[in-house]
Amino acid sequence: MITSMILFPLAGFVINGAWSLWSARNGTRVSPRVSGSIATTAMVAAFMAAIMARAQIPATGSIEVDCFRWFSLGSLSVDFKLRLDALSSIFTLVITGVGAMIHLYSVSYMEEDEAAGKYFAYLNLFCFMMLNLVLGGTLPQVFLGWEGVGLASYLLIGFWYREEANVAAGQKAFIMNRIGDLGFLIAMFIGYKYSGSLDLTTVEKVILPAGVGTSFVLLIFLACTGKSAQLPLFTWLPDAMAGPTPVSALIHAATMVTSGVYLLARLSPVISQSATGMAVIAGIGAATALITAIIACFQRDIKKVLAYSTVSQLGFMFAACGVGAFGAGVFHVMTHAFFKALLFLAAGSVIHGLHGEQDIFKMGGLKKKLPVTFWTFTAGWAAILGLPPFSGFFSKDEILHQALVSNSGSAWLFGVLLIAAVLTAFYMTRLYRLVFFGTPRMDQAKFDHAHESPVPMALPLVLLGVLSLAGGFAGEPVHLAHPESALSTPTWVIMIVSVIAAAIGATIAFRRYSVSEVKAEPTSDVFRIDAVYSKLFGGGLGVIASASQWLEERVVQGMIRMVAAVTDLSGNMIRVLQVGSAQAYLLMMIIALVVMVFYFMKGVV
Amino acid sequence: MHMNEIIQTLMPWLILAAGILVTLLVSVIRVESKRPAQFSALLTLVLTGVSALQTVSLPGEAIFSGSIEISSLTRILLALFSLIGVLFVVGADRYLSKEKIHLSDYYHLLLIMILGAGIMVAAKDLVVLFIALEVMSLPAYTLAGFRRNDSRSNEAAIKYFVLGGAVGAVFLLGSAFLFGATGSTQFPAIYSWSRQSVTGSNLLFAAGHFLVIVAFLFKVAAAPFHFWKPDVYEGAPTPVTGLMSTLVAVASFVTLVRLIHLPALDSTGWEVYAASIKTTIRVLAVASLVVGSLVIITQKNLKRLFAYSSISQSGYLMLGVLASLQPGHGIAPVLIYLFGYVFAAVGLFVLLSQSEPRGDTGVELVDLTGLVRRSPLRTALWSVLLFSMAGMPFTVGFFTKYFIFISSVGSGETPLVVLAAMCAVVSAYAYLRPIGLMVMRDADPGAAQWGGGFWSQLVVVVSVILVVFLGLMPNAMIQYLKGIPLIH
Amino acid sequence: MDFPLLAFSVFSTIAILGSLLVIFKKNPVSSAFALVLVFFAFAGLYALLGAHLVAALQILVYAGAIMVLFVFVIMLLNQDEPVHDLEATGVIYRVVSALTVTALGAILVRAVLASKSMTPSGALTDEKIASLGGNMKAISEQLFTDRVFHFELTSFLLLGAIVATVTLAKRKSRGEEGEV
Amino acid sequence: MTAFEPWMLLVVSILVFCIGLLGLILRKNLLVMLMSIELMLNAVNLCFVTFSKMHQLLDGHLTVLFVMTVAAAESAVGLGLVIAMFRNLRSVDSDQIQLLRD
Amino acid sequence: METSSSLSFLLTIPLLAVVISWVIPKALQRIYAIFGSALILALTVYETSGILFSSTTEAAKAYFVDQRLEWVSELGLSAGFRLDGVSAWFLVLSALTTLVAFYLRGIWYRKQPRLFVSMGFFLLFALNSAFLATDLITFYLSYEAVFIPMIFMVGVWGENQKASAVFRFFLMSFAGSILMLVAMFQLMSMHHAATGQWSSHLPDILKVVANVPVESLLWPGAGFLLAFAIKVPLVPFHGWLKEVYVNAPMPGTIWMSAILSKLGVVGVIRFVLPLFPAVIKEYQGALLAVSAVSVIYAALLAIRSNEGKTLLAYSSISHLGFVMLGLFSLSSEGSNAGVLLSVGHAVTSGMLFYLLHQVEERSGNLDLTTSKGLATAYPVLFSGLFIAVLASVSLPGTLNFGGEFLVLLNAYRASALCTILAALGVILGAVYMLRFFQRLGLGKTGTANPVDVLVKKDLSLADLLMVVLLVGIVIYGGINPGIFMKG
Repeated sequence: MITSMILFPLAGFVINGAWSLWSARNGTRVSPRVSGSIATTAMVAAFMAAIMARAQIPATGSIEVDCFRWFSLGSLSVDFKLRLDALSSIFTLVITGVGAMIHLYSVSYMEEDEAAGKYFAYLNLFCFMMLNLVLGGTLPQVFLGWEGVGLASYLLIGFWYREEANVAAGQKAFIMNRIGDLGFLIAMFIGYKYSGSLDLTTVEKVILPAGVGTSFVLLIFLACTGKSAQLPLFTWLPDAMAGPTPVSALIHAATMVTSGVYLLARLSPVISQSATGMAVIAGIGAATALITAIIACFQRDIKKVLAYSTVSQLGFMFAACGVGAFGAGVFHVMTHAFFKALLFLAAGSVIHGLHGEQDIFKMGGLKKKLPVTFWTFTAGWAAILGLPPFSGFFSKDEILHQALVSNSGSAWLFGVLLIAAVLTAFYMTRLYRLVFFGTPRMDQAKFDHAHESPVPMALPLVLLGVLSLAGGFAGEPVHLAHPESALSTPTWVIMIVSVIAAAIGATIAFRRYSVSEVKAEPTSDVFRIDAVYSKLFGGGLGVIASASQWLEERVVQGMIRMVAAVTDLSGNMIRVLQVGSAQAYLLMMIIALVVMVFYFMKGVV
Repeated sequence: MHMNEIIQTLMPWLILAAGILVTLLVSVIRVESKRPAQFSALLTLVLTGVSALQTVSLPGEAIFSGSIEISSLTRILLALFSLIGVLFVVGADRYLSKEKIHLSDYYHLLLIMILGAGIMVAAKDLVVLFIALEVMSLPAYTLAGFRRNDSRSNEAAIKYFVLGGAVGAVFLLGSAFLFGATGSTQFPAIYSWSRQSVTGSNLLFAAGHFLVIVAFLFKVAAAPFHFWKPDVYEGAPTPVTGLMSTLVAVASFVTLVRLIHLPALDSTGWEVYAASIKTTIRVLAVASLVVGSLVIITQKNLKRLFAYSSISQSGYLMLGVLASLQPGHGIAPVLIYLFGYVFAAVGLFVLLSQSEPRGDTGVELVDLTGLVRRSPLRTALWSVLLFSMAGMPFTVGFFTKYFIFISSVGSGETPLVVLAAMCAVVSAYAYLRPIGLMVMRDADPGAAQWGGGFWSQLVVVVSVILVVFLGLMPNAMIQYLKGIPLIH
Repeated sequence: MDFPLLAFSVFSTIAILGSLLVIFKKNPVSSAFALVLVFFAFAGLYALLGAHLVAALQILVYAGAIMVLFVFVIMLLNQDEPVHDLEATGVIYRVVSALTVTALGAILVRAVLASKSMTPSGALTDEKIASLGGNMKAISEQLFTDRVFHFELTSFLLLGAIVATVTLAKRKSRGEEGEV
Repeated sequence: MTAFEPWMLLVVSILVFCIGLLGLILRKNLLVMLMSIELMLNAVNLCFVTFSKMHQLLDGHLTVLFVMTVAAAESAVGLGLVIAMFRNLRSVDSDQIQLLRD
Repeated sequence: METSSSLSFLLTIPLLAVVISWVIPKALQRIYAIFGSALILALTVYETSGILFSSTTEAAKAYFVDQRLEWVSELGLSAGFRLDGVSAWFLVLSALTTLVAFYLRGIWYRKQPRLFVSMGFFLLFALNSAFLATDLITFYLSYEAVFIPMIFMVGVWGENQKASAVFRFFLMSFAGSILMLVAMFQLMSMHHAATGQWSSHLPDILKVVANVPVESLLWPGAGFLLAFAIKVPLVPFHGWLKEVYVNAPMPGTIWMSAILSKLGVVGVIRFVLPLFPAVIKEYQGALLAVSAVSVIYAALLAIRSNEGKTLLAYSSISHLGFVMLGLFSLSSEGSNAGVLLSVGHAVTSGMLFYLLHQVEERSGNLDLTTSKGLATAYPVLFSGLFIAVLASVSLPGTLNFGGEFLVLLNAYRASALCTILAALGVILGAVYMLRFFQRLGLGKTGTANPVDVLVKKDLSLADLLMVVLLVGIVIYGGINPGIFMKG
């Protein structure tokens, strides 16, 4: 059952991939409907398998399926095996479930695209890799998924590769992920060095020496910052919005970016050993949550707002992990998957309805035009704000609570997260208000042409809306995965504080953008982080590369040229003696003879 | 010893001597044609070679009161000289006609030269050695000036003669000193004197020994006694250059080795002396290698290029000499090197003589451009021979260097071997550049035409076959030459 | 001063001065005549050493034959005029040459002086030679016994020299082109 | 004043040898150069005879006979070369023959 | 147990192919070359199948073959060959590379095709002989013999700067190999001194070397290492590489990058590691550092390259730096990982250059500064290229991943610092390879291209077949890399 779960998307990938390649070669087109159906079917089947597999998990423990021996060398042997337990089960359900819906949505969304077959192939590839990531029984296999989703992400961000910007965004994502992957790689080496194995079951239990433990945790977390777009490696995610919107929903909101949380949760026994490491994780998480929330307030592009929001929400999750509340983190992953996917898909629906318009200052008054979108978006909006009883309320509340009360929590952490929550409410409401209310700020023609999305797009919206509304009540199974952090009864105080915080943010935003004439705000990269990075890393790499080039041309090639020149020169210098006069030769020979015979006789006597 | 036995022992030399007279006679009888002299010379050389090879395994014998010693070394060398002679009689035919200097004198002088060389390597007396040296040299000077109407040929001959004369005097002075020090000019007497002499610190002996060695250092053009070589090579007619580079070089080098081994260097009291000799040879080796390989890459004229090549060959050979000074090491590395070098050099110089005349400037690198399209076979022949010169594997040049290097490493001269190896790399450039020009470049408009003629091409092919065959199957040659002792 | 020393002084002074004249005389003919002088001085020195045969041959071969050859060629080539070739060379060249040759001379003198205390390896004293029938007889005997190979080899040397000289000096022949 | 001893002749012969060598190096006239070579050979001859005397041997004398022959042969060939050169260049100056050089 | 005839067979078949190539008509040379090399590949796989497909190293050992033929007995020279878990794979690789190189169409089948084909087969022979050699001199000779066809490749069918490229390549390699020869002489002299016999057979030498103090082995070891450092190459001995890669015709480049560089790898595994364990141990830190620096430095140069072949040339250096890192980790695991990565690099770079040639044929040049956007026009070609790029950046699931991963894993135990440094190359690899792909394939179709750019066809079926074969190996090796590690 587990095996079939990952084989379905693989099959979808192979079929769609081969088909689209073949037709590309012959210059024919792949039917988006057919290929979309294949892909969606594969995902639905995988979802079914995930549900069935879920049922098979014993109360405590896991199911393991050994597929084959991947590689072995000396004392190391790495099997390709799948391991399903409560934690991975949640992720598989989210991946396949949300994934299936987004596939369905895409069938309609990508109808016009020439390369839809390729698109679905990539999407299936992504799901296959993502499932590998969460089901992998060994670290290399997790790494396979880890890099695999990065690849899929690269391909999908740069899906419309004729635009240089898209390609650049994809490359940025891939490379920043690779920086993180380096951490993963080295963490694996450390794990292997100390546990003698790369099996998750072994590595999980390994006790690392203090310093090594911290570096292990930090390296793993470096991997997470790459994949889950945390400080300092978050800047790729907003750019990743260059991809088709369903991709943003699936990969860059619901699933891939949360794999960092999965990894931390998966390795929680090792992670928890290092207090320093945990503190760093919590601190970075909270800082990311705050900083990106601030940036989100200054965005105009609907998808960028959501992207920064995603980063911010991921910050919440990491803050939770950092204080030891892995369960809360994973819980938020789930609820976030529901509402953020919903928000993205709804945004996609808006963009689709407005034929590609993404600037929220050129929207407005779409409530009537796009009713289904509006209502489902409302559910997502409520969920992210944490209004009860929407799903986000439960998970966010849990995180805030843990940040305050857990052993490694503190008032500071709580305060930062709370401000982030206020800002979240602000920017989401700003978005909500500007898109759906007020007067339309676009051409009348465009407004008139705005239309609600077709059923295949609306259906996932509705389903996800329902999940955003009700998903919070599924908290219990999440915590089964991490019994040590059982759901604590939320204290009323924190609940009220968090709701009030959301209310404050929302009110400010509503007030501010209620005026009839909304003044367009310029987009602002508040902290200029991207610019600094491109100066620092782009420039730095450039400098180092230039230095190498200089070294190569001047020193390495220069040395070769110098050897050649010196050889030639000394040859010519010796040649100078060849003056052509026999008597001069005789003289030189006699000089040599005198010198040599002198030393010879001196040596002899 | 009975006269019969002497004749028996000396048979190859006697055949050669008789052949010289016969050749002189036939060319006097039939003045209008060169063919009888050519044929007679060829026959003489073949008979000499065969006769030398036939008796090659006989034990060595000193005859004429120890004036010369006929041994397997001298016989095999005489056979080699005869082979060189045959190849240059056959191979030079077309060149001589082309240059309009086809005189029967070429064959006379060639034969006398070979006789001188054959006796020089057998001489056991410094005076015999000197006379034989002159017997070899006088025809060599003359042949260098054989293109009598060409001032370059004159120049080469006179330079060769003046320097050769001076060096002959130096040799003679050295012999006089040795005579003064030991009371004899005979090798065995000098050798046994050194055994009995308590110390090697006899200044007269040292000076004399050094002077006779220097004379032959000049002959083999070991730097810094090499200056004459490029000029003479360039000016002399190409087959004569070939003769100098093979016949004269081999005879001189063997003699040089014998002269170095004149005293018993391993006797007690001679340690310092032996060490000084070794240092001197090291210096010479380094100088020859460096000069040869650094200057060779600047050369554009092929004859000069091969002159510097032979200077660096002297450097490698010096390594072999050093190894031969080590107790228990023979001169096999030197002999093998010389044989291998000769086989390639004969082919190279005959090939070089195949260019059509383009003034009196000799063959330049540019004449080789694009040869592969004009004459693929000739390109292949060139390539194999140049590969051998560069010491590339599967040619005899590899094994000759191999043997020199490994015996030097065995005698603890590794730093010198490393230097020699680096020089081999540098000079490899000079050897491969002609190949590059032949294969990779289009023909220059000024490039010379090439035309061989059957016989000279045959000589080259023979040389190439020898080079390749010995490059693949050197065992017999090595085995044979290894067994040959140096005569003292 | 005893006779040998006197004779030595005279002859060797003539030899050395003559040699210097040979190389410093501007006219090749003068050089040739100075060379004859040197040959005679050498003959005297040989006689002083009791080498009568050598002394005789020195006169006959060198002064008699070789010098005639030289003078003949000088005349043939019209070289009986002063040449100023010595001045053609640079001062540095001349100084370096002189110094080098002086150094060589010093070294060689140092080497030959080492033979002052040498013990004779032979026993052919003047008396012994006289008892063998004199210098000439003793030499001839050795020449045709021990040195017979040298002797025969010399014949080939002369043959080679003849062929060589003929080749070089003869005029145009068949198979050869060009004005000679 | 000391008596005459053979080694004195050795010094003389070295001096003559060196003078000959100097002439060979300095003079440009080929004929004089050939004479210089003769000087050198003569000096060696003297050396041989002197050593012969010192060793109480006759070998040196014999050697001188051969050297004389060689000197004669060499002169003949040398003069032949000079004549050949003179035919081409109308000169016996060694400065005229510096065509072959690097 | 196989008989030793299999070894002679493997060596003589390519020589036979050389001879036959001279009687095949010019027009049929390509067909002959392809079928000939395919046949040789099949025969090689068949003859070595015992080793290739046995499940464990232990099981494979039953099929190892030693062979020794007398040659120059006077010098103790023999022709010694050994077929084992390492050489078997390299034999297969050299046959495969030859097939790939022959498969390419180009000027070499129009200008002197006979020479090209015969040189290719001769190269195969020389390579096989070098990979199998267990005799020092046999190895040296084979190692040098490889030059001959390479010089012809570059010299006859090369680009503008071919002459200087050839000389630089030859002289630098020759300098290295001749010093190796001197080192061999030193070892042989040691053997001679110890036993009184001349021998160049590796097992004989090994016996003697074990009793030789480390100091005396230092210079011989340096000689070997230098030769291989130039051949592989390691920074800073790579000065010849770029010019040769760029100026060589594409088959030459494929040979050079895919298989010639492995001569150094095999040399280190066969000779350096067993002969000089103590020396290497002493200088392990430096050697690891040099390898790591090679990785980084070459990657940085690749980032700065503006020409396709140049970029791939530097990437080759970078990858081989990883291989050497594995070898110098001084564990059998590290060596095995190095072999695995070598195989991976051979297949991947063969594929990259193969496809690069297709790109060059279609766009006329490989300049990366002008936008091309060719993927639109040639989706299949660029899909293949993309897979090659992925393999080159060692994405898990491709052949290279296992190698690079295991190399780093083992190197980490030897030196964490060098490993981390080298691992930075993983990031840089992504930077330059993605840039490479982007510049050629992605973006708007450039105006800098010749007019007929988009007129040409996408990959032909025949080319597709080759790409599929290579992709198959890459993926299969990604799933089951263990098959390549039998050392």
